[in-house]
Amino acid sequence: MGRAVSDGRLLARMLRTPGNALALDAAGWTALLAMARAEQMIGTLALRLDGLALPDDVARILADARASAAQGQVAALWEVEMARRALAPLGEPVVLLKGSAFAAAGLRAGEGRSIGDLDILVPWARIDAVEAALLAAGWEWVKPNAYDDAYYRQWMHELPPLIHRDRDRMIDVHHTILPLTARITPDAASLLVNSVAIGPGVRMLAPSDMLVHAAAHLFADGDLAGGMRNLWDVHCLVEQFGTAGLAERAAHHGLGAAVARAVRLSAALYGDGAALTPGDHACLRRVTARDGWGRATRPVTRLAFYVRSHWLRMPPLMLARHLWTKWRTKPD
Amino acid sequence: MSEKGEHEGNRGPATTRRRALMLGATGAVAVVSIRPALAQTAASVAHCEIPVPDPGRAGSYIAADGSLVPPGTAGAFPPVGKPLKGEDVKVALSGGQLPGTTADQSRAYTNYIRRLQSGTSGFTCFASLQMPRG
Amino acid sequence: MPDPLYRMARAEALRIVHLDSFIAVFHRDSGLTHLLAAPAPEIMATLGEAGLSRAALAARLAAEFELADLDDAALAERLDELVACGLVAAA
Amino acid sequence: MRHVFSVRIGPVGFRVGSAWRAPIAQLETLYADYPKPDVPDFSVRLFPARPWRRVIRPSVTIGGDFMLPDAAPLPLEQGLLAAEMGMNLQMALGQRRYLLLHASVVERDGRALLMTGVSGAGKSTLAALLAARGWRLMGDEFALLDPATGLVHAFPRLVSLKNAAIEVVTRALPEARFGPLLAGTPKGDVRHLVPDAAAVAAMDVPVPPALLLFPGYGFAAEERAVPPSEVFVRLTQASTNFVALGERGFDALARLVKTVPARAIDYPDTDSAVAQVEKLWAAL
Repeated sequence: MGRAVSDGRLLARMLRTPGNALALDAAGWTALLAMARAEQMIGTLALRLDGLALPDDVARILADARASAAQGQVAALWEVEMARRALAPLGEPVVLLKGSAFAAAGLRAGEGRSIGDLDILVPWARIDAVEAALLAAGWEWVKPNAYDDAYYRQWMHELPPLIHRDRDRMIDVHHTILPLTARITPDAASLLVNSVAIGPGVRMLAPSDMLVHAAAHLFADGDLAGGMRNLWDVHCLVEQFGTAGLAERAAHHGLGAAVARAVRLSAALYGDGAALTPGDHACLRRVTARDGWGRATRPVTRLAFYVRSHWLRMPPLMLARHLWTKWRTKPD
Repeated sequence: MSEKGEHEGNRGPATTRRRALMLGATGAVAVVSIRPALAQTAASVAHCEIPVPDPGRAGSYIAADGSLVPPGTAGAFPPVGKPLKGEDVKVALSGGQLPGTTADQSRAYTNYIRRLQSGTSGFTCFASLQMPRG
Repeated sequence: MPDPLYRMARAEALRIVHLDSFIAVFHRDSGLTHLLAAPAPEIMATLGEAGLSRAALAARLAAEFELADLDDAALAERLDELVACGLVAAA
Repeated sequence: MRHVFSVRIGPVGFRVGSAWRAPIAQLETLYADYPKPDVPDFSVRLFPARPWRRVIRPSVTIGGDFMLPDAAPLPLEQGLLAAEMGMNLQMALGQRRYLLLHASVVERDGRALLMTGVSGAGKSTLAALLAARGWRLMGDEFALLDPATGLVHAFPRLVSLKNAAIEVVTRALPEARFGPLLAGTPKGDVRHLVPDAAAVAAMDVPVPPALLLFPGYGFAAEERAVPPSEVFVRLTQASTNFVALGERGFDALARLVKTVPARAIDYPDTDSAVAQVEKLWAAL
């Protein structure tokens, strides 16, 4: 296929240095596009490669991807507006997290990005009022399964997911950025206090807090699913805002190690490289476990990170009970 | 939807008569929103078992609630429709009724249109894809 | 909200196409399409971007049209529909 | 991927990767006349849900760039149908250039006739029978409407004939090429008709739509004009990417609804349907 590397690093190389794409042959393009789609990064890639002299069929596919990403952002930003309208009577600003924040604030990390659910952060004390306002404005529970609901309420850092009955879009209401059971407890109150206004009634976390959240989402509670997109977010945030004050902020939330790893890995994938620990290499193997057909590869690595993510999120006894309940109620 | 200008014109110099407007009883829906097709969320896929709306059989009449009934059913109206022109915002926003229809006929037609919209858009395509569900 | 002001979406965000007793409206801010039957278009046009309270709207509609059935509950429901789909904002 | 096939159908290129040889061999023979894409728009994957399913009671899971999470696997004998469904699914979930309408399309004198409606309304059968009478088959599953030009592009995939239609069409097109008879599929018996060489040769020629039909199979012959708002809503029901295309989708649909006459026709049998269609076409 002309390219020695054929896992996620092929996509990373093109995002880091778009000019590399000019050397791709048809097979190389085919693998790159399938990989970018599987990692939900085809809009980002299409924007990075905009302006290059590309083969006609590739140019057409990437132009469609840019139009699709743009339309996706219109829908995502409309969810922000409708949430703002629903919560305005409570006098509660909408503090945006992740993709919605990047797009709403026009950050580099949001350019061409596909945005899934709307994630917002609300004070713990106001979560019931926010829940009531959203239900009144047409959102409904996605999973009316009692077990998940009780589990969410008690241990998770967010309400069970809600979906809007007409627009079919999901909203996740967080009151902190890590599950309550995780050993690390970030300072949710200061996340809100330091948040930055980006429009009337709409705010985002302070840049360093955004980086801390991105790292927490990846390493402290996640199984690194969507890791390539998440690390691209980290890369863009570091490029746009730098890392001044980041280490102190990360330490304040008890996420120093996770943030340092996120910065190292994003530099390794998309930046100028970094000295990596053995653990970093394992994470990179998991994040780039994707082939030219868009298939998830390296099943053993993936399983290891899946178990690790649950381990991080809950103490052993609860993990056993959770997996047992899930296994028993799983429809076969 | 007739253009207001057209009406006044052909009725000569008489004072402009105010157009009738029905607010509709409660429950008489006046907005039909086109829902996005299968959103990326798996949740919406699970809810995709949507009844197929009855095909628009040419001969049927439309009952008051918008359902299709055999032709000639009491209280039902023959389907009717004519494309109209005019697109600037103020004129376009001037509502109206299907030409040659009564208010009841228009309301029955509105309900009929609303019924067509059961479920997400694009679902006839998925029904046809008939992806066997696990 | 005690007595909200209902405002129409920005006119330049609306693409309107005449159909028959319906008009099709594409709302650029939401990317969504809505079909409106009377009295929805008339209510939107009367509210305008500046906006009116429900009471002021009722008075304006009564002046401009022959309302056979001016019923506050029905008007409130028509407004709620327009607010739910995003074409009207209540503030 | 062990076995790979690629094909360009109309303006869209596909590649199909499969863990088994058989479906790929069938695709190669049936799509022999079609061009190959350089870089395909979409990838489809046919794979066993579990490694042992490749050999023991092999069952084909349909995957690709876009997937429905809860689609059930098909037996290997229906691998061809799985590939066709996989390509349809990529179009339904991933097409972002053309407004996709669930409709069959035939062309005569440089203008297109679109037939849309719920499955089972006889669209594919009618399209195949009209092709037997000299119309050019442009597609039996999807109409591709170009928002920039308002023209319809052909998407002449294999025509999937179901149950009774198989007999009707094989009789009407004795020298056409057909795929194998697939019995006991989720849609009953299925057999694929290969579009003729002329349809494939002309598939890159887009044409303006001239008539939109809502056929209703199995009712007494009847006809009515379909009001614009009904056409509009019915077509959003028949389009999986109307909302995803945003304003371009709205413009394309509004233009179609405002400029192309639309008729609902009921017909008791296919012969009277063909007669009704040709009468309507002549009256345009």
